[in-house]
Amino acid sequence: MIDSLTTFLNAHAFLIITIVKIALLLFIVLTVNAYLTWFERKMVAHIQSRWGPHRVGPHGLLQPLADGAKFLLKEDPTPAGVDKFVYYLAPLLALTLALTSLAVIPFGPDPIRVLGHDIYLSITPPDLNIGLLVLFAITALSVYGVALAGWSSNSKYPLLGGLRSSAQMISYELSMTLSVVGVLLMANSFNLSKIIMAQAAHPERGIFGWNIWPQLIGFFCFFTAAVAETNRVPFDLPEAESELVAGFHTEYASFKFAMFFIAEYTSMITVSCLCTIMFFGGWLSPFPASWHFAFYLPSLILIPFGLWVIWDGIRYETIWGRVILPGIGTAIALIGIALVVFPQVNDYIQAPFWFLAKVFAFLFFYVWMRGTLPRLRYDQLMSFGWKLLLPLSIANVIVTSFIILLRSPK
Amino acid sequence: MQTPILDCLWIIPLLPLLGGAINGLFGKNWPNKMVNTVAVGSTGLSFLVALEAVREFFAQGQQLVRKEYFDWILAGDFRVGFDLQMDQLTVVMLLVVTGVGWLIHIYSAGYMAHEGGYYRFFSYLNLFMFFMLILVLAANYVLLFVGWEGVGLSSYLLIGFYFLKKSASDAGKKAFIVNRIGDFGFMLGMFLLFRTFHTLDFDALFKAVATQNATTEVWGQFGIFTVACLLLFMGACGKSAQLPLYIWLPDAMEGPTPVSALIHAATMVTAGVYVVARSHILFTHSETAMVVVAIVGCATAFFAATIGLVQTDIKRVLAYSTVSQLGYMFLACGVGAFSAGIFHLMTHAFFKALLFLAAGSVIHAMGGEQDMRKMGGLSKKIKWTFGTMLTATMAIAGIPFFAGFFSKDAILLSAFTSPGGHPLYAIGLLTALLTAFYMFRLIFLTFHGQPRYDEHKVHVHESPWTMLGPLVILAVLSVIGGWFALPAFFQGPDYFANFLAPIFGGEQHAELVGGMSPHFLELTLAGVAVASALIGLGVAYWFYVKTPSKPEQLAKSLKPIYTTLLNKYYVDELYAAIIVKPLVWISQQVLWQAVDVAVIDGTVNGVADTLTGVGDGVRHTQSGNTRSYAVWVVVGAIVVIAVIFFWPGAKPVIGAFQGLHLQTLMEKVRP
Amino acid sequence: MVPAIYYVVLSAILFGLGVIAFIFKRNIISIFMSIELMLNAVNLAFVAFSQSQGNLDGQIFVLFVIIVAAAEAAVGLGIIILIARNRQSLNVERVDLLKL
Amino acid sequence: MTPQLLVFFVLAALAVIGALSLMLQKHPIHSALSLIVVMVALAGLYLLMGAEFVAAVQIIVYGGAIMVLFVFVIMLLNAGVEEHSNFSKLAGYAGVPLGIALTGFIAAAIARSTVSVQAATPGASIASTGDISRMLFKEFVYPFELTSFLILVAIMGALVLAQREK
Repeated sequence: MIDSLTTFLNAHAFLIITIVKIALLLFIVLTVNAYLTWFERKMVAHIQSRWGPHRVGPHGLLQPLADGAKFLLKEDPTPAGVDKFVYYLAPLLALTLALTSLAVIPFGPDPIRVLGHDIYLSITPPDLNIGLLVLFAITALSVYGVALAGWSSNSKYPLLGGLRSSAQMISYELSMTLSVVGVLLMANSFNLSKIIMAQAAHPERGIFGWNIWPQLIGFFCFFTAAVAETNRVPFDLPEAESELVAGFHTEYASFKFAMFFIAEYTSMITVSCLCTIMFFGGWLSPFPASWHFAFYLPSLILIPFGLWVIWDGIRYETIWGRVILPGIGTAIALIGIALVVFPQVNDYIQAPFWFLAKVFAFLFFYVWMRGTLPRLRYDQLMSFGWKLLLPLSIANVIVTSFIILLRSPK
Repeated sequence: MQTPILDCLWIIPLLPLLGGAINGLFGKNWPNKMVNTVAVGSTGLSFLVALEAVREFFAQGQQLVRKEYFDWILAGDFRVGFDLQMDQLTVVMLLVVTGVGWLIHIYSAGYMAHEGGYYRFFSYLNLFMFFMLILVLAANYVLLFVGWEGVGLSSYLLIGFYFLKKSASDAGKKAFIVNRIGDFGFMLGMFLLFRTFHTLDFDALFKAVATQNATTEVWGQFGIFTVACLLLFMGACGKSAQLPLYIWLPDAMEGPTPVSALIHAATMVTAGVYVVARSHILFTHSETAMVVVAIVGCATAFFAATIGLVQTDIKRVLAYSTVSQLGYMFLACGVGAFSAGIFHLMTHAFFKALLFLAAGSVIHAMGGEQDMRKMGGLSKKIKWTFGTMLTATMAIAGIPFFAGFFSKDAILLSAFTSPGGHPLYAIGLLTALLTAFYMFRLIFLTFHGQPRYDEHKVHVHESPWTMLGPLVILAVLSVIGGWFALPAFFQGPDYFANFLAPIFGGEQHAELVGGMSPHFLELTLAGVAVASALIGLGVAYWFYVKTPSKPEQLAKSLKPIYTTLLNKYYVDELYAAIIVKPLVWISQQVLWQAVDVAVIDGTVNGVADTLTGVGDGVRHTQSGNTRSYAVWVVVGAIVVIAVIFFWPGAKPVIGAFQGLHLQTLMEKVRP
Repeated sequence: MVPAIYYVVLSAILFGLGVIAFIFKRNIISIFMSIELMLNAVNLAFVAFSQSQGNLDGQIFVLFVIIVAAAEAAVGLGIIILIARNRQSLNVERVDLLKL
Repeated sequence: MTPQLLVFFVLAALAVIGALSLMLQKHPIHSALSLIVVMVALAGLYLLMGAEFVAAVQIIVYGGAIMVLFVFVIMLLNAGVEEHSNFSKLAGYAGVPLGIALTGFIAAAIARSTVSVQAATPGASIASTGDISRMLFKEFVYPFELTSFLILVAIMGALVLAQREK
């Protein structure tokens, strides 16, 4: 019985591992999405010097669960005279593509050995030669979600929102794709892992070996275009509530709306991952390889944070808080200590730690922008995309290739 | 040794070209001062550069300088390069062209001051300088021909400068067309030469001639040399206004006077003489050609002189005298005295330019009046002009120790001493007499006697110094210009001839004639020439100062001759009758009515009508419905596939297609 | 391993479907799309041949075809917009000014 | 039945179904969607053959740009269900049979003429992006430049067509 199971497992190891990985990734991503909403609301609230959610659970930590329940339980009306098929297809398309794009992201370099199987920290095999192309292909398709949603709702605001967003996405896709060419030229490959490793060519340089320095303009173009691609502030015209009610998802309610919502946040995560990989050295540590204390940095961060949470929890106003927060704090602190105790675990942690840290920084940046920047006018948006970003990224390509040509040995 | 300028001769023609280009492109709205600064400056600069070039030429021992700058035409063994060369002959021409050209530029700056199209005039003038220099410096016939055509073009442009005047534009066309005839011959000559010697470079060509078949073709034998030379000479006739192609030159006087001075007296018209002299090796190999050249030159000289007798337009008189002087030069070349011809070319350039400029000054003073009968008594009012013009007249009339005297004398001498040259000599002498006569007639009519114009209307005034300066300089030149030959009269060497000797070889009038020593003969002939000149002067004085009524009586008594001369022997009418009219008739009746209307239009319209008919039939398939069209497309595709793949008869077709499969297509597009 | 002939036959079928759609559709946009379908079919054949022949020319050609298709789409859709604007109809059978 | 063959048949079926629905759908949006399905399926086939780059380009350009344009125009013109007019008798009766005939002819021609292809087995070589770009910029550089020029012209043409006359 048992051994037959093991044989079965060994026979289809790759398949099973992949499925498990997918399930795991989905779980993590969706949870992160949920708490991203919480994080965003909190941050924006503090930026506007409000409290933000803190009724449900300590610091409103259970707010996402409540929201999720609400999404599931709300009534789901379908407007009259919509094109049913497309109407249902659109959110599905959006969510699927957004989630799929995560598949090619490598979260760490070296595989973890479990039961004699190498498990890479990415769903696709690490030697996928066209990782970036796949990503772009998926982003290219993700226009349809929005456009079709807008069209199929059979209502004028969504239609306008859909038109706007498809125009906007097409326009900014150009400069987004062009702006990474510089990086590709420097890495000489489409493979994301190779791109990261190219930035580790000089381990002694540490943070100064990353692409962000030579490719500053490229990064600017890419990030701006990516924000526009994800329809976030200040480029969130497709859902400009002041003009178009809620843009392309006006007519969508409850879970279909949640799909769009999750899709948006997931693409935020994807973009952050991409920025990290292409410009900020992915999982590389910012410190030169020779600085050994960097090895213990995760625990140095985790332990104090855990202790702070405990201290904050003890003097929390509600009973629940005084129970839950210290629990979480101790958990975090224990993880930190464990990393110190078991260095081989720490080895595995290093890369994902830095990677996630950077991604988190980008997410914070997203939220920060949302809290700070005003929304562009539509013509401003278009002229910005076509007249500034596109020429800038093309110039970046030309300059980069010239420099590489000059540097390259005859 | 260092010869910077000789190494880049191209600078000399380039400068005027630049000047012309700048004026032509930007000069439209510039002030006159700026325009003539550019024009005169560029020409003057190229004059200075030419001087430096000549200095270097002497410094490096008068060796032939030949520079190949770049290949222009390469076809098989036919190479035409942009090659410039410099030898003694070039030196003379170069100095004459740039120097006189510069002076005339300066003069024009004053003369044209009140005319419209100032910048246009100067850009044309500079253009002319460019082409003339190319012509002079060219090292092969083709490049020479470029300059040849170029000067033709600019002369056409400048003759028709007042293009609003019909007579002016007509004159321009006339000049152009008549020159075409000559150029036709010239080209044929070039083709023949290339076909025979497989090169058109002067150097190679003449070397080839000198080395290989040096057999001179005797009189009446029409070999390569004769034919080629006659063809070349045809071109020369066109350009230098010899019989029978001289008719354009008098009309060319429609252009501004400086143009007449520069182009139609000093430089361009002498191009023909230059070409003959340049290719003297060919000519000397053909007696026939030489004789023809001599006779044509002589005849033209006399013929033009006779017409000059009765002309009343001051510029036309000068024009005919130019024609006749050119005749002299050809006479010289014809009798083998090439250096004498070139010598006369140079002196003539001086005094004839001077004459024209002075005439221009007169016209300027008279406020545009050109008819000598309406002048008279100007000598006191415009002293400088008078003085300079008198100098030039003496020079051309051959008064001793003026430039013209030496050159003309040399020509007559060599004509006399040339075998069977006595008739030529006689006619030349007579022409000299006539020349003296009509030139002094011009002087007397213009400057002496009573004013025959309305003194209240016309305010005679001396010209500004920008115009007089060149006159004075040219006057000096036309006095001393001939003194190269002065020592020859005192048994000394003839410097000019010796200078040109490396090219033309020593002159051969050394043999004794009738027991007289050549030097004594020379002096005798000179005396005779002077005598004839003085006779001409005297007669003119008698006619136009002493008894002004005489000419009319004479004209009455010799009515037929007089009218014939006045109408220039009806040559223009003759040409009109035998050439122009038939041409017009053919082009109207045959080419237009028959060929164009009937054949060509007929064909075109016929095709169109046929197509209309066919279309009328076919247009019913045009349902206008795209889907039906789509169906037709599909049917076509099916047929094509069926034919290619399933019809064995089409195998050759496929074979043809298999030739261009992907791979070969790749080969085509691969860099 | 899949024999290339499979791909080629598939491309033939797709092409045929494209042709039929080309004749069968009335909406000008759909007709345009069926043209795109034919282009895709040809691309498939190209790639199949290039892979089976083992040289990349075919794929390069596919790239060119895609580029040309893009250009064609840009201009063609512009024309379609004009037609719709001027004739108030996308039905090709109503756009028949060319008939006699 | 190797996995490749399985994948091939799945994708092929997807493509054919997509093409059929492109033909049969009444509404242009649906036709567009089905065409997108075809294109994605073809991209999968390219991947299966090992032509990664072409696959990616197929999706990015065809799926992401050209078809978006189509959808965009359909939305812009608000094109409704197509009217089933039948003015062209010829197309009505002869169209479909002729199309089928053409397909048959092509298939037969292939069957006759691609003996060499039948023998060969594709997908053995993975066409790396590097090779393709090397060819594109070395051997096909002139055609490549030409296409860029073509694109430029197309842009201008589209502009001229789309602007409303003042």
